[in-house]
Amino acid sequence: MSDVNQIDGKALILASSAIGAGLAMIAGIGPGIGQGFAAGKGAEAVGRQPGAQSDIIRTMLLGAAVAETTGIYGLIIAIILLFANPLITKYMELSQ
Amino acid sequence: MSDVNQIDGKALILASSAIGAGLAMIAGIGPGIGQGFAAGKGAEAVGRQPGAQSDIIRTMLLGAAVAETTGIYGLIIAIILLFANPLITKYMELSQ
Amino acid sequence: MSDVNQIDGKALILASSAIGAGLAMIAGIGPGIGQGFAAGKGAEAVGRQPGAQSDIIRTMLLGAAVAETTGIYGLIIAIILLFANPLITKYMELSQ
Amino acid sequence: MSDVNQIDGKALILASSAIGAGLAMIAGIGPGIGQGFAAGKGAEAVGRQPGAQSDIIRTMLLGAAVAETTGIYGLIIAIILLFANPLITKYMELSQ
Amino acid sequence: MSDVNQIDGKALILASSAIGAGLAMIAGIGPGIGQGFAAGKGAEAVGRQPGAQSDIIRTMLLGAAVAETTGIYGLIIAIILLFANPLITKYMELSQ
Amino acid sequence: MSDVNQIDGKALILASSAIGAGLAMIAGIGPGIGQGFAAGKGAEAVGRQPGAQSDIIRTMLLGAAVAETTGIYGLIIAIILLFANPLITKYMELSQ
Amino acid sequence: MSDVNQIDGKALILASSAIGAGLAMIAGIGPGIGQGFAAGKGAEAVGRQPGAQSDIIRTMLLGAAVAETTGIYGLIIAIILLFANPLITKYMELSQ
Amino acid sequence: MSDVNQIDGKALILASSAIGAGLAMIAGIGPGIGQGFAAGKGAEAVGRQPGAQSDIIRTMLLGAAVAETTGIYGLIIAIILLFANPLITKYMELSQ
Amino acid sequence: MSDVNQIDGKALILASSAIGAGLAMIAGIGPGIGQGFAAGKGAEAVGRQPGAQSDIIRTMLLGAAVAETTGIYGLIIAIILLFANPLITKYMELSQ
Amino acid sequence: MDGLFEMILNFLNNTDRFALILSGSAIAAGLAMGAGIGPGIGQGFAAGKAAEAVGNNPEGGRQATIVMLLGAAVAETSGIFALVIAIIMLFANPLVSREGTAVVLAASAIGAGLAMIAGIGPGIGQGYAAGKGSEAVGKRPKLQSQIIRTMLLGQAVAQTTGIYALIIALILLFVNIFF
Ligand code: NA
Ligand code: NA
Ligand code: NA
Ligand code: NA
Ligand code: NA
Ligand code: NA
Ligand code: NA
Ligand code: NA
Ligand code: NA
Ligand code: NA
Repeated sequence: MSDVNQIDGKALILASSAIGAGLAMIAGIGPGIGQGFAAGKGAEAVGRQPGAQSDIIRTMLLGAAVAETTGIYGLIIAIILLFANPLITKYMELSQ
Repeated sequence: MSDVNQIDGKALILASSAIGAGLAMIAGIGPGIGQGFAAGKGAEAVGRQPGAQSDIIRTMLLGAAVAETTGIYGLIIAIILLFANPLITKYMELSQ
Repeated sequence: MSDVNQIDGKALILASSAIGAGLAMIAGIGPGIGQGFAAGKGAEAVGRQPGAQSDIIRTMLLGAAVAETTGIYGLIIAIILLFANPLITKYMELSQ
Repeated sequence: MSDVNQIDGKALILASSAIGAGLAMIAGIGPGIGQGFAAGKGAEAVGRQPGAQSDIIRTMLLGAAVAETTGIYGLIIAIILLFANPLITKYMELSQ
Repeated sequence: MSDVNQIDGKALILASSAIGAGLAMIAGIGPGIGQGFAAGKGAEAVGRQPGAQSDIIRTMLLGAAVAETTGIYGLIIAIILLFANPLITKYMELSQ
Repeated sequence: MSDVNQIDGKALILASSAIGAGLAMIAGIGPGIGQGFAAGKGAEAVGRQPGAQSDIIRTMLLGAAVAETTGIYGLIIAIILLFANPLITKYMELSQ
Repeated sequence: MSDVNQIDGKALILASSAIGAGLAMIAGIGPGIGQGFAAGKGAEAVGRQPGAQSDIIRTMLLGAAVAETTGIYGLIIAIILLFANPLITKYMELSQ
Repeated sequence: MSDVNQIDGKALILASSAIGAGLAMIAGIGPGIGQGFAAGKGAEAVGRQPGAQSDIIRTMLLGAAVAETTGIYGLIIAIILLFANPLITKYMELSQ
Repeated sequence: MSDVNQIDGKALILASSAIGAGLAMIAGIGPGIGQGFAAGKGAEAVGRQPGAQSDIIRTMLLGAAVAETTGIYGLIIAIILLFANPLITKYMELSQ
Repeated sequence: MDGLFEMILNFLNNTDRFALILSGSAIAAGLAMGAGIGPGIGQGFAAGKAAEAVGNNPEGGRQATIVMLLGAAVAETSGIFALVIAIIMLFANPLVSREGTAVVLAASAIGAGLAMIAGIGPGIGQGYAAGKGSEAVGKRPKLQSQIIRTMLLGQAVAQTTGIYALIIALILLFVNIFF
């Protein structure tokens, strides 16, 4: 068992992973703004053409799904940094 | 019991988790702007077509729910960083 | 009592918690912009259809309430960082 | 086997890779906003000309695909930083 | 063979290259927003004038290609930082 | 030959050059958004007045060329930081 | 001749100059967005009033020239930091 | 004559001045966007009312001059930091 | 006379003042965007109602003066940090 | 421990507490002023809409201008909050007389400065509302009171996240939460 009472390379990598995960989530600003715009235009369009409601909502949701992707990418990178830890794995390999 | 009067690897990881959690919340800018846009367009549409009020509001809320997701992702990552601490768990495993 | 001018693990975590709390509040940019947009569209709509005023305001407030959530999430994370200190609790547990 | 209980050059590079990966994901703000705008305009257009729905959606998706690219670039750079680690390879070469 | 168990100049340059590469990708916010705007206006225009569809899409794609350039510049700088490493080359020259 | 196994002034300057180059690329957000806006308005205008297509596209491209300049400035500064290294030259002069 | 194998004051100032130069370029976001907006409105106006094309383009370019200035300011400050080095000159004076 | 081969207070202040100067230039984003908007609206207005061209351009330039001020403030602060160095003067006074 | 060849408290405060002054100038983004918008709308309005030119310009300038204030606040704080140095005064008091 | 980190730690431990706290406060004052981006954008929007309203309807122009100024005054609040926080840090710094580790108090100042940046949002949003309110009153001067009431209600809602940030900043500056 090694001494955990000082800063070591593992700790530095894991600490930076926490910050990297936080940064990656900032991508979520984009889908939030974009999908909210779509929600507003969708509500406006439904008010004008209630008969086309299902077509409008289908298009809005399809477009919003496309707009979600980069938020998901950010989430995936954050989850990799927090749970899969490929950088630590690499470090342990190199340090053997 | 170890000496907590110096900076160690655990402290560095937990400190970075606090900053990572704060960064992750910044994602909330997006849904705030987007859903506010939807609120404005919804209010405008209801003013124009009061008869379509329930359809307009339903569409607005559906779109706003979609726009909320990346804000929730940020919140979840922050909660994981503050309460589940997978990075510390990893660190303690590696340091045994 | 320890020397309070020396940085130790607890101090590093608390310092980072203060910064993390500040970062989390930045989320408040979003609701501020979005709800202001809703306020503007609401005022415009009331000017156009004074008869629909109560419906317009109700829709505006409902949408604005939805837009508030991510600002509240940021506030909650900041309060947890400042008052509940789960990271310090974790640190003290691990250091026993 | 080398001593992993202190910070070394490998750790610093891998730690910075975590932060670089997080930063790269921020690019995702752009496609999120842009594609959400396209979703909103697409929904509006479908509401106005339901007969042109397939043309509208095809154009919206084509434009959204173009708008996705820089989000993908960010994701690729993040994946390279996390998994391909060219910087560490370079470092190990230079340190032989 | 040199000692890689401490931070040296090479490590600092390569670590900073990881962060520089991440920062350069942030440029991608711009094309993402801009091309998404073009996608939305293109879809709207196609809905209004389906007969002009090919002219509209050609103009949209031409404009979007122009809007892509700064995202590509960011990608190129990131790739140079990760793979061509001119700064390390310079450093090794100066250190001989 | 000097000792490259510790951080020296040359390494610090070159490392900062990597970060400076990354920061300079962020300027590219602007042309990306602006030229994308021009692409969208151009596509809209071509849809409305197909007869004026060549005039519209010429104006759009002229305006977009003007909007590109600050992205190019950022790229030039990044290339100077990565390849011309005037700061290191200055440092070596002063250190003789 | 002084020892360049450790970090000294000159290196710190030159390293910070690299980062300052990168930061200054970020100003270029503004002209990029603004001039792109002008390009879009110019293209739209030319489509509507082809007869006024030369007046429209002259106004667009005049306004765009005004919008360029702060991007140029940023470029000048970056060039001063990279090539004129007034801070290092000051430092050498004070250190004599 | 003092030893310039280590980091001293003067170097730290001058290094921070380089970064402060770069940060101050970021203000230039604002006038760039705003004046570009004015350029676009000016070009549009000239296209609609060519007879009012001189009045439109005069108003656009007057408004743009007002919008330039904060960019100039940033430039002045940067020039003070790079050339007038009041902080170093203060430091040398206090250190006598 | 104190030793200026190492970093002391005074130097740290003055160095941070340089960065604080640079950060404060970033506020100038806002008035730049807002006043530019006012310039654009003013030019548009003058084009439409040349007879109301003086009223339009008076309103535009009044509104722009209101929009300038936060840019002035930033400038004042920067000038205080660079020239009035209340923090150093406080520090010298506390250090006696 | 490695040299670089040892250097940083030694630096932080050897710099005296007042210097650390006051230098953190200098950066924090600069950060707080970033809030001013909001009112600048928002009030500029209001100025543009008011100028437009004056052109469209010179009779309603005076009322439109008054609504613009009223709305813009509301939008100014986040800029004022930030200025007050910055002035407190520069001239009446409560952190220097506080017990506790200097690094934590310096970080509290920076956290307070970061929190104030939230003020960008209310500044932009309330300014937008001021502009739309001004436009609406310019078009229908008779509905002035209803329009203003709606505008102010909406602006009040848009203020909340700016208030949250102010509270967090005040807690960080004045309340002894960590020691
Ligand atoms: Na997407
Ligand atoms: Na979403
Ligand atoms: Na929400
Ligand atoms: Na793209
Ligand atoms: Na481009
Ligand atoms: Na340009
Ligand atoms: Na300018
Ligand atoms: Na101004
Ligand atoms: Na103001
Ligand atoms: Na609110």
